[in-house]
Amino acid sequence: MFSLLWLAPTLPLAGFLILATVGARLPRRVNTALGVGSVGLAALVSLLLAAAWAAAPPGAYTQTLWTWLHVGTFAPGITFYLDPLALVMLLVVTGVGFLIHVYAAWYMQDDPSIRRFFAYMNLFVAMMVVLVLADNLPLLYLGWEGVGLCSYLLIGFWYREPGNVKAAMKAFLITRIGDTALIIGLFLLFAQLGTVQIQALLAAAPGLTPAAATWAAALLLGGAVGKSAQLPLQTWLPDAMAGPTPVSALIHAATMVTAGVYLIARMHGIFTQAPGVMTAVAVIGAVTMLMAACSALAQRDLKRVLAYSTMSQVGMMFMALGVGAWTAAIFHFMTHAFFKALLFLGAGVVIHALGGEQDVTKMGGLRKTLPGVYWALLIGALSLAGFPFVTAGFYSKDAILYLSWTAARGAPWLWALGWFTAFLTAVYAFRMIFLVFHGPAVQAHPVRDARVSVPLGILAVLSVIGGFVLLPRVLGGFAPFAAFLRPVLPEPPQRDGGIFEVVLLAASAVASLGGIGVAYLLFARRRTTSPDAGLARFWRQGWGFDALYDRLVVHPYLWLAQECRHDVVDAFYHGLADVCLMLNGWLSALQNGRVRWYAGALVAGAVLLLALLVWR
Amino acid sequence: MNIIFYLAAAVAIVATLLVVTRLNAVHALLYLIVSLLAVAVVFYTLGAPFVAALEVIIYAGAIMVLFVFVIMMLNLGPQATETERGWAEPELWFGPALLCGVLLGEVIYLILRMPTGTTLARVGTPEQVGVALYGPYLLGVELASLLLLAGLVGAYHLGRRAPHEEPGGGV
Amino acid sequence: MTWADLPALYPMLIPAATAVLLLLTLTVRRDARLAAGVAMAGFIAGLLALAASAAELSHPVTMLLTVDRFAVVFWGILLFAGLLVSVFAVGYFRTLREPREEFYLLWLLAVVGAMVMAASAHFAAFFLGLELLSVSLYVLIAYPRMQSRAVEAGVKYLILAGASSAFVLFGMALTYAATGTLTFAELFTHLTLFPGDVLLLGGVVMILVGVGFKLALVPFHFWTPDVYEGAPLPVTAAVATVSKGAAFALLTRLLLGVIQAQPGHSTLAVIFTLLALASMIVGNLLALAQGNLKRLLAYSSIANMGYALTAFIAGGDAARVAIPYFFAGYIVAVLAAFGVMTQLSTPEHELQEVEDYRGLAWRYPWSAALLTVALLSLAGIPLTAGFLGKFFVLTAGMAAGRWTLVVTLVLTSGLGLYYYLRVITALYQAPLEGEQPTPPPLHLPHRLSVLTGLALAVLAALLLLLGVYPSPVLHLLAWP
Amino acid sequence: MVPFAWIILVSILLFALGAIALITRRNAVAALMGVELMLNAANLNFVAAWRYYYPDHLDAQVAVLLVITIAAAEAAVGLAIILNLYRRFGTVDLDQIRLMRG
Repeated sequence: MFSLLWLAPTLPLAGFLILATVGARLPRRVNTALGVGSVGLAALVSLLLAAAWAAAPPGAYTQTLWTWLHVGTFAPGITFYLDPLALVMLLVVTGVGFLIHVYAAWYMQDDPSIRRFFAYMNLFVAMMVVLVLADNLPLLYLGWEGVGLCSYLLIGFWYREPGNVKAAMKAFLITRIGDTALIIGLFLLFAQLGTVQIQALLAAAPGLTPAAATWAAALLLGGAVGKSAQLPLQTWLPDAMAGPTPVSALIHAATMVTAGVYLIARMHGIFTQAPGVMTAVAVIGAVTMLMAACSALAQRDLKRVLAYSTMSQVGMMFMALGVGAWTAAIFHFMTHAFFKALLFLGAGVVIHALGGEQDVTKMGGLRKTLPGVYWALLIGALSLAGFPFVTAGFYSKDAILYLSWTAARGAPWLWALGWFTAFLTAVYAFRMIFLVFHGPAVQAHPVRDARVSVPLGILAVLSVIGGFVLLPRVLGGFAPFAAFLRPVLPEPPQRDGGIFEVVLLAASAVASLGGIGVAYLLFARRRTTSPDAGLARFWRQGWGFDALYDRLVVHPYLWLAQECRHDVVDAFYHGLADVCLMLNGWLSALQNGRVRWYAGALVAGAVLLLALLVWR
Repeated sequence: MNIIFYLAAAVAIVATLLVVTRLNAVHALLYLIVSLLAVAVVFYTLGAPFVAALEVIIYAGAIMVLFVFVIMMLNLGPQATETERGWAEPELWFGPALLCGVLLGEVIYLILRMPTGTTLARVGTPEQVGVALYGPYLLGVELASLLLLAGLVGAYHLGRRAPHEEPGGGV
Repeated sequence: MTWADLPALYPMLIPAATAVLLLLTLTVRRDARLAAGVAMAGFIAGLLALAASAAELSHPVTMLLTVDRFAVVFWGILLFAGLLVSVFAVGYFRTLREPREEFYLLWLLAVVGAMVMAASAHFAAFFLGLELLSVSLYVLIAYPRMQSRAVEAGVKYLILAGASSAFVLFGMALTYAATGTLTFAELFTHLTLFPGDVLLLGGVVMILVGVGFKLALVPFHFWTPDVYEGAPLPVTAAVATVSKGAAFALLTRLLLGVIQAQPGHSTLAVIFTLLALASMIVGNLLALAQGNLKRLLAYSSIANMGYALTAFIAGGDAARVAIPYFFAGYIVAVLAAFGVMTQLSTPEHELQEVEDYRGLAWRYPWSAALLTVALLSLAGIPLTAGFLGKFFVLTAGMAAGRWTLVVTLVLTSGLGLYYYLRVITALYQAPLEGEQPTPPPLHLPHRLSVLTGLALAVLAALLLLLGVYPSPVLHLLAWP
Repeated sequence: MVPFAWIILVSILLFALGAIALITRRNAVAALMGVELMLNAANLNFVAAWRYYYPDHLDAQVAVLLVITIAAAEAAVGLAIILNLYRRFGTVDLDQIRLMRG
């Protein structure tokens, strides 16, 4: 059964290849079926693998298709590695991916380039699966770059709008900074440990010197920060909403942006050797989550609310990783994938129903026209807000908050930041619900389509029940999820909870309910609109990071480039090019077409070699 | 014996020098033939009569006939008559004739000395060379025959008339 | 030579016999398609017969030839190239208003000559193979003899190749005078026993002039661009692949052992190093601003032979993998590039200028894609055959500590990237608005034959396969 | 007997003169003659080596024989190409035949 593993990346890849090559000759219907079907089959394969795992867990399963090269100890293979962590990721990527593909079949049905869309989407799923299943660093990097490429292509999918292309370029360049750090980190690890196999690396990690471990972990963190839109490389994510909504749901919410979380969890053995970097992870996560939550509160664009929310929730996962709560981070990754995909898909329907309107302040009263979407989004928002005891978001968020205080590496101030973020999250989630669905009604077209209702329904169900796999100890401690991941991800050492656990649980519930209450007061009863000035404006623009980078990096760089046009460094390169062209001219002049001259050169060459012989 | 070698070698070098310096292609060709004949004599003095014979028959004979033939063909043109008149000029035939005369004298001397000529080596008779060719060098002979086939087919293709010269097209 | 020797020689004897058979069929019926079919059948049968040869490894056949793993590998490469060039020729020569049958006959003989070179163990075999290849190529280059450029290329190749053959022959005579033997094995013994024998070294160096000519190493490279440009495209592909592959195989046979046995600063090693450095630098510099794609590929081939020579000089086990792998990748890429050009050209109207290819992707996306992959492979971009080839060469060079060569290779490859990308960009540039969609030469009523399409598809698959999944090929190539 | 060095000297001289003919002669036929001269010089070298050092081997004579065959084939094809050259360009002056350069 496990030998089917290779199909998981191959099926979407085959979909991509077929669509990219012969797709142009096939009808749209067939293209759509191919695009959705290939991911559906991959999801089926994942489910089969999961079933096989449940029946007889093998611990870990490795499948080598072939070895690319073999030079000394550098022997990267096309090898897939399946363990509980990879299996969870695989299920989410293909499962949620499939639902989003089904939805996209509706969303993109009138787009003339639907073939291109599904080709990119399939390639993305294939690359994401490669990234998740990679057994060695080069393969992981291949997947990492592959998803980056697809992200770039899909953000700029509607390339006739210059703004979209600009957003795509921005995302590509900023994540590139992180990617560069990552590849240097990978080289460093190979140089230090002499292998590129991830499991072998983790086994050898305790042998790293503290300095090497710190450098390696910091560089890996750089890659993760870029991909996951964390401080200070977070500015690309809101702009990435320029892509079609299914893209935002799949790439910029559920899967790719959490690749950083996966990377750190996968390489946790390196990070535990570098306590300083662990602290940095926690701090970056905590600060990002708070800042992004504030920004989400001030956004007017529906999709940007969700984008900042994603950034904030991923920040929470980073905080969890930073305190060593690996399982909690992955747990939150999973529930977040469910409810955030749900929210994005619902938002896509809303925007569609309003004919492309994305400003929440111009919406209202859609409860009547779009009842199904209302319930779906309400469930998503409840889960995001962490509505106590019934939603998945509550349990995953509570696990993180609890451990951020009680884990050995945790601290009360981390918990406080997390708690306040949870409160803000509830506020902005319900600000969105109240502004969009309550209040005076606006004109909208109702949407009825199985390709919408089925994915939304499934995701809504998952957003609720997805949390009952890891319950806190005071609620019975039913935790099959943690048990499942324990062979891969160790539990963090923690202080004993006792009654304290109940207090923290109650605090979480208060944050959620309080936030919803505040939102009700502010936005359902009064429909407060934030002013376009002061703090709100500052937050809306993402804490001014774009302007800051503009000042700090872009302008100086352009200035420098302007100034350097005539300076020494440039002159050197220009000179080099000129010298090359001059030599080219000289040598080309020797190719004068005269066969006698050629014969002379032949004889002269022979004489030269013979002279060399005698002279030596 | 030595003097014969030196003389023949001198003839070869002088004739070759003239191949380089004569401007007229026909002149050069005649001196080339002389040079080849002189080398054949050198082969003979070295005791390889079989090779010397082949040199004369194939090289100085067959191949050079091809050269002569082509040069003649190339001269077909307005200047053809001019060239015809040039054939009889003494500077054309005097040099080659002189060198050939020297070679001829040498050959006569060698033929006269023949009965006592013991310089012939123990191996190198035509039979022995033949046995070697069809023994260890059999593959080589086959390859040489393929080479001749290539030369034949190639010369045939390149040598046929151009299509526009013969409206019927092809051969 | 006995009957038992024959099976090992089948891959070579079958194309040779096919040539004779073709001659006989021509007397009965003149039909270009039939002739092409017979030639292809001959090449395919030869490839199949390789299995028989592979069973008889390290097999000396008389004193002239040795059929070992190395020979079999190169035979495979040469026969493959032979097959593809005949496929390309069918489509290319369809408009030639002259008999086309002799082309295939001569081409069979040329490949046989190349195969003899690759398997030779004796100077007589070496020289006969060299001449069989050369004489056939003279005619093949000038085959469309109504085209002035083809004839000019033929004459240039004739005179220069003739001179280089004379150098080889004189070198052989000198080595014979010094050693009294014509076999490679004894040459090796003498060279290792008396590394300072000037007569012997002089002979070897003069042989090198001839081999360097065939490989187009600087300073024996002058003929390359003119002959590439003037020769009909399938023959250009042949000169670039079969002739070079055979010459390098011969060089490896003749001197790899010597280079390995001698110290790194021996005269021969110094000479080879100079040739390699000059080829890499001059080849890449010449290609830099070249506007004619055929000439550009000619210059790039000079540089590529410099790279191959790097592996040769490095020697060692790494070179034994690097040389055949590099050649396999190089030949597949060159065949793909010339294959695409061939199927867009006729003898009367070849697409040669880079400008002719501007915007190709918008009319022939598949051709443009294959040409792109081929050029990327030549540039050595990862996941293509060329990358791994160059990677193995670099590994060999580093393992032997040939840092000058390695650094030069890396730096000049950077130059290479520039001119390959220049061509690739042209392929994808949108046709300028208001002008002709594409320059005039693409006027042919273009129908790709199934056979050509298949050949190009195979090349594309090989380019990627060799770049992504090298292990089975590596396994095949590693010779003891 | 004549010293071996003298014979080698003669053959080298002949070879060099052939090469010089190749470089200096503008007539394509004359250039081909240069090539023939060079081949012939090598033959002389072979025979001399056989006579002086290895009188028991047949290799050299066989080699000379094969070379003469090769020279014949090469001359036939070469002259046929030169004929075509004349047809296309109306001249056999190598210096005027340079459509391709650069």
